[in-house]
Amino acid sequence: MRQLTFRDAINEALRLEMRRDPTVIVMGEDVAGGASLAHIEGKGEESWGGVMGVTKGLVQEFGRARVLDTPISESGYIGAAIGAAATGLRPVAELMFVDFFGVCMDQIYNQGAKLRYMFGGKAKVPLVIRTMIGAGYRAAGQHSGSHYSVFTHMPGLKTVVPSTPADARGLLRAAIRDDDPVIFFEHKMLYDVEGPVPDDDVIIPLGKADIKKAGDQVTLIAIGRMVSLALAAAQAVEQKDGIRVEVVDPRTLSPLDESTLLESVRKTHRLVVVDEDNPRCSIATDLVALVATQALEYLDEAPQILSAPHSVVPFSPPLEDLYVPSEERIANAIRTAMGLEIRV
Amino acid sequence: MRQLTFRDAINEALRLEMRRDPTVIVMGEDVAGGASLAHIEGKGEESWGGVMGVTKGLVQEFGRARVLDTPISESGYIGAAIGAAATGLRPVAELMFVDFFGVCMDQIYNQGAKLRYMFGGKAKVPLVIRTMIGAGYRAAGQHSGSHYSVFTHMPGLKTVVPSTPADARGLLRAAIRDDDPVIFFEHKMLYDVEGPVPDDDVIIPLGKADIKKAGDQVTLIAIGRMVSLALAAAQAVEQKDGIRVEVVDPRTLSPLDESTLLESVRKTHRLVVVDEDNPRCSIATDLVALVATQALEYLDEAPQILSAPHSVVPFSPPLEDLYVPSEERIANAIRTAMGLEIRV
Amino acid sequence: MIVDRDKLLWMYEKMRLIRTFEDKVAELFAAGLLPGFVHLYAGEEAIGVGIMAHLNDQDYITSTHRGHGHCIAKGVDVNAMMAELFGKSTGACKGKGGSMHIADISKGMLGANGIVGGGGPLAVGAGLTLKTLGRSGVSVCFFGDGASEQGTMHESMNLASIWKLPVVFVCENNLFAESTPWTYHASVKNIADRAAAYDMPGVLVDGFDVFAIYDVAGQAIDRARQGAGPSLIEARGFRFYGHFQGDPLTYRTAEDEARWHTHDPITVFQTQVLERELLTEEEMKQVDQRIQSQVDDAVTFAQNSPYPGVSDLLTDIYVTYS
Amino acid sequence: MIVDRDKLLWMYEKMRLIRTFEDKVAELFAAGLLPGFVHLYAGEEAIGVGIMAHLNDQDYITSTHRGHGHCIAKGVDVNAMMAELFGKSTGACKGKGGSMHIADISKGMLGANGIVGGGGPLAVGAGLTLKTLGRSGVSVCFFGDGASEQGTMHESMNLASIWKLPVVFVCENNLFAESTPWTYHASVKNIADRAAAYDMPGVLVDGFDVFAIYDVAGQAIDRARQGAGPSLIEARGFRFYGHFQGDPLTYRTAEDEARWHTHDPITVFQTQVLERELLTEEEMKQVDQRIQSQVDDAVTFAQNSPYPGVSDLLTDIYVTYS
Ligand SMILES: Cc1ncc(C[n+]2csc(CCOP(=O)(O)OP(=O)(O)O)c2C)c(N)n1
Ligand SMILES: Cc1ncc(C[n+]2csc(CCOP(=O)(O)OP(=O)(O)O)c2C)c(N)n1
Ligand SMILES: [Mg+2]
Ligand SMILES: [Mg+2]
Repeated sequence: MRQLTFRDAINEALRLEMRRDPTVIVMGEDVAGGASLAHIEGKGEESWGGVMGVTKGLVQEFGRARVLDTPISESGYIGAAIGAAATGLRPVAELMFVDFFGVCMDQIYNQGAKLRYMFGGKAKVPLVIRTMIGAGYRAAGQHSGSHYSVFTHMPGLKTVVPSTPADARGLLRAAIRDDDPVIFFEHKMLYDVEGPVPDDDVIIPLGKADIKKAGDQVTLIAIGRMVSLALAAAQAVEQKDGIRVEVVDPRTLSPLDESTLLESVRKTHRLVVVDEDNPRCSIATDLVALVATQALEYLDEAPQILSAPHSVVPFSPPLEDLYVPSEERIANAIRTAMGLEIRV
Repeated sequence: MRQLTFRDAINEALRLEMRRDPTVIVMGEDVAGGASLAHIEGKGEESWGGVMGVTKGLVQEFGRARVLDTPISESGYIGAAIGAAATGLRPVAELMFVDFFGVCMDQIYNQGAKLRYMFGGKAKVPLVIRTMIGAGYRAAGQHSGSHYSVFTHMPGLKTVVPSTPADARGLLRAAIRDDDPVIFFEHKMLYDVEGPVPDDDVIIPLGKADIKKAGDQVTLIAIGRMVSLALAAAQAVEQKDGIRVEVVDPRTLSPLDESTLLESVRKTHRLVVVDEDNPRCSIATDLVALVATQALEYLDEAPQILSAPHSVVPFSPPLEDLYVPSEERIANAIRTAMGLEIRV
Repeated sequence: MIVDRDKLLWMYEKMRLIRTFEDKVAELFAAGLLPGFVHLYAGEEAIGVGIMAHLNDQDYITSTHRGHGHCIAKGVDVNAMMAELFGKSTGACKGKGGSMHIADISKGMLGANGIVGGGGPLAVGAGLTLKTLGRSGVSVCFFGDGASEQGTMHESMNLASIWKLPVVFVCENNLFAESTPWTYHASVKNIADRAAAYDMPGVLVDGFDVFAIYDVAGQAIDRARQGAGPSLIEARGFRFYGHFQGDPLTYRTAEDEARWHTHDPITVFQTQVLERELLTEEEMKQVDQRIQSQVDDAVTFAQNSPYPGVSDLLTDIYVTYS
Repeated sequence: MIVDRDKLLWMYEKMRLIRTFEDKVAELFAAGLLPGFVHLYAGEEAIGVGIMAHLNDQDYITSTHRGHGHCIAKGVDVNAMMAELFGKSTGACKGKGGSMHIADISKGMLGANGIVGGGGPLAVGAGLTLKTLGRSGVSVCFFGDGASEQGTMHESMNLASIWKLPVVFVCENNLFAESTPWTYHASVKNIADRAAAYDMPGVLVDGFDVFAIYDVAGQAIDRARQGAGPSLIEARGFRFYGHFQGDPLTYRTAEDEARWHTHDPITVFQTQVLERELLTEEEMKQVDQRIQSQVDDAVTFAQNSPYPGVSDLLTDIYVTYS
């Protein structure tokens, strides 16, 4: 199968959906990104394609009417995307870093997420908000958060956190076709990661978890960038300690594929959740509470949560490396969940 | 002991702290609330004192320099409160309804909550944001949320949800004296509730849970307005079913008094959490996860969560009544936690 | 400005319908028959009606917490509105929305809004749809004087301007945001002057005079339809009731009350049409009677309607649940 | 405008220090020695320095993601700044903040800011403290042309105006917000014109001419100190480097680059002072040398400093942890 980066997989998903459906538009700061209109149009110069180059080239193919640079007015343009979605377009709006949600959350959760319910089902908001998450980039306290827990908390929103290029492509296409507002979280440290991506029309339905590695002794739920670390840790403990780990990637946090997650724990009797969001009132506590309330009797050991700490993301590299769960700490969490002692 | 309403207890706490410390100021929409300055000053007319009358009379005592009406610019004035807190004032800013957090969250969590950490400990932000929460008022989808889970998620914020007039008074005074940003959540259905309030200098420290009723068979953690319903339900099941319920009110959600909560569960071996916030990634899942990860071996039955559903708050009275956990449903959750069958 | 008889009657009928509806709501509310709280539009009828006289169902509007008048003028069914205020399943939003969230997208009414300034971006979005899909409609954003201090309005006006969208911003300056006078909360002499900050025309108009409003609205809406971009209209008026029904009104002086109650948009209209012999008193009386029974019928309809059922609590959050 | 010799030297020294610091940072970054990303201020020195020439430690400023220049001009220690960029424990923020969050409240520097438009409300708050406590200081808010489209700036200017706070808003219009030209993102001819929307004076000034800036800043700051309220200054300039270091700059034409590189605030200054015989070339050379070693020392200091320890991860989130 061909290899694509996470970045290119997303770019392709956007491109395919824009070709298929003329009501799909892309908007955000610098998503086209050329100095003057003349600069881009006709002349064929490279567009910036967003600060990470994810939307590069779209403006050349689809033109400025469908690839809209915006001022730094997140409430304004994300709210506009909502208004546009309610009246006939299918916008894909980019919130450059999820950390900026605080300047536009009202539009997202009081308008986008609620219109349908408050209007008694007589509206739909087929909107996707793509946004960048995650630590590891030395981007410091206001550009490194994850916070999908906050959006998952909100009724009316759907939340997707892909972990591989193939999932990103398939899930984004599903998100664009979905009639509800979907927040699509892209980890900045994944953009350059390559992976096999099918060349076909695969759409990965929202709300379906994926078992990234089968196992029967402990369920390791991992989200986003943590999935690859979880797989590495699982392999390590399998080799060193002979522990058979099942790595489950929920992919969609809302709606959550509860049955796949519960089924795995009912099989393995042990649970580790590894997550990069802050710990309080988070998806990690959500998943542990799901298992504790629905499958307590299956648990042989206390579930383990390995998350980012209750702290702002520090800039200093050694501190940031401590902030993010590491392969080694995941491996140790698995051992603890198995009741093994950890040598430090 | 004298009786005060929740509203008056808060008013008194503000008044006492403003008398004690001239750097304490109050700001928010209509917190003074007189048409023209002349209207209030000197003439002694009644001030609106905020939409719920909580700050009534403060402007008469402290003047407009310390009781500031604001335009409808939540980012602007709450951000200003943060800037003022970092430079020498101790502002108490009002966010009229918590539902409006989306228009000003950036200032709250990217500025207020993070300045200290990002500046390496060289700043402090002694700010209180008072805000109104809760359903039951027929205030519909954009004026009835609770969402303290979102703020509790955020490192750098402290979150307080008082359930009685006495707690409100004591905790607000502690919040104002605290050097960190505190979000103080006032349930709108509690304002008219009366309760005994000491006449003295009681300050209730943040981070201390309160056992509202002792018991040894099941721990019922309840938050905010749910506490009184929990107490009523506890009494009902005690009388009807002979179940001895311990009702624990965390009061402060961040920092959380983990030890009091865990101690209670280690004693009772059973847990019910009743909460009015939406269920996903919430304080309810947070508390269950705390117990599941720290005290699993003590649990005799699966913990129960009784929360608002994953839904927007509906306007229609019968629907809203279904939305909010009721005394009867709490009683049934207790029975389920005890392994009793529920007859419907 | 020439307004034909049909339009004149339409204007009168709509203003009267709004007034009668609102007075009835005030009465029902005072009698404890309506749940929650309501913000009444009475006194501002000329604004919504003068604007909406130019619009059809393909045009969009966004509204505010004070939305009944906009809904009525945009053609939302009055039975459905009244049932919504009672929280009944026959309501415009099946009872789930209430006063602050009445909407009817089929009529181009994108909803009242509980968030001050919340409608601005939505109106820009509707304008974006119209322009992107090459439709001929226009999108009108109603907002209050208080809302003009909200960042969303700044962002919305800038966006509509740089994208040359068919949007008309209508600031209903009723002199107060809750209890706060606009002379306190706004740093500008006329809110209309802020149009200059977005390179769009701005005009101040008497909010009691439906003809004056009809006139300036016509220009702004034509401009929008012709692809020349957005405009800002400030209509200066007054709300007759409190901020919400039951508001003690301590912030208004007796002089305030007296001064403003002499400016009634319906009286202003009547005087003008009678003077110019465009409509007769008799004609208007007939309208009044018809409207009165329409509103009475709406109350009966609402009261006789059932509440939503238990299962409605958890529907309509998503289109698809997985 | 008469500027005494000490101030002239101070201005030159600060501008040179900023330039040398930024060029060094660019070099370190290109060599892979600095983590993360940095937004360089080179080219805009005259703005920060012309304003800060009026301020003392009792005055406050808020800054942006492009904050190094503001920090240096406000007197933040250069060793601490360089160490911060390396993430070292001797950094201005103990290494926890990095380039985008350098602050020194003891110097009145309330922080660079990673949120575009985030500093506006903070500056208003500092102004509120000054006014409430009767202090004589002034609060200056630096923001970019891109930030002028953010709702916070609208709200902040309105608030400062209605409360007559001692705040000066300085829009550093460097013609681009990332890759987006300001002529695209702003709907107004001069950002300074938006001052009218808040009933405050607004002035456009050449962002390469430190004397012109010093002049208009003096008026605005005097006004603020006298309690007459806020002002808006738009300084039109250019950033020499990309938006962030490493930016491919595809959005700038060769003509753009050439045109603007002839406008160097340091050259402009030198030409002026030499022409008017205020400083000699020799004097300035000496400054250059001193600054060069100051910056080199800062790098050495930073490189020799230790990283923060494990335990630092979880301190400084709260003042009190229970
Ligand atoms: C973001 C936000 N802040 C505050 C409120 C509370 N609130 C509701 S209406 C209102 C006053 C609005 O004033 P204005 O815009 O002038 O409209 P009017 O009520 O006068 O029609 C306020 C402060 C709100 N609903 N939303
Ligand atoms: C709220 C927010 N939106 C977007 C960004 C991403 N961003 C960082 S700098 C920048 C451009 C800022 O432009 P301008 O205000 O002109 O400042 P300049 O970089 O030109 O100095 C953008 C979009 C951000 N940091 N914060
Ligand atoms: Mg008003
Ligand atoms: Mg710029």
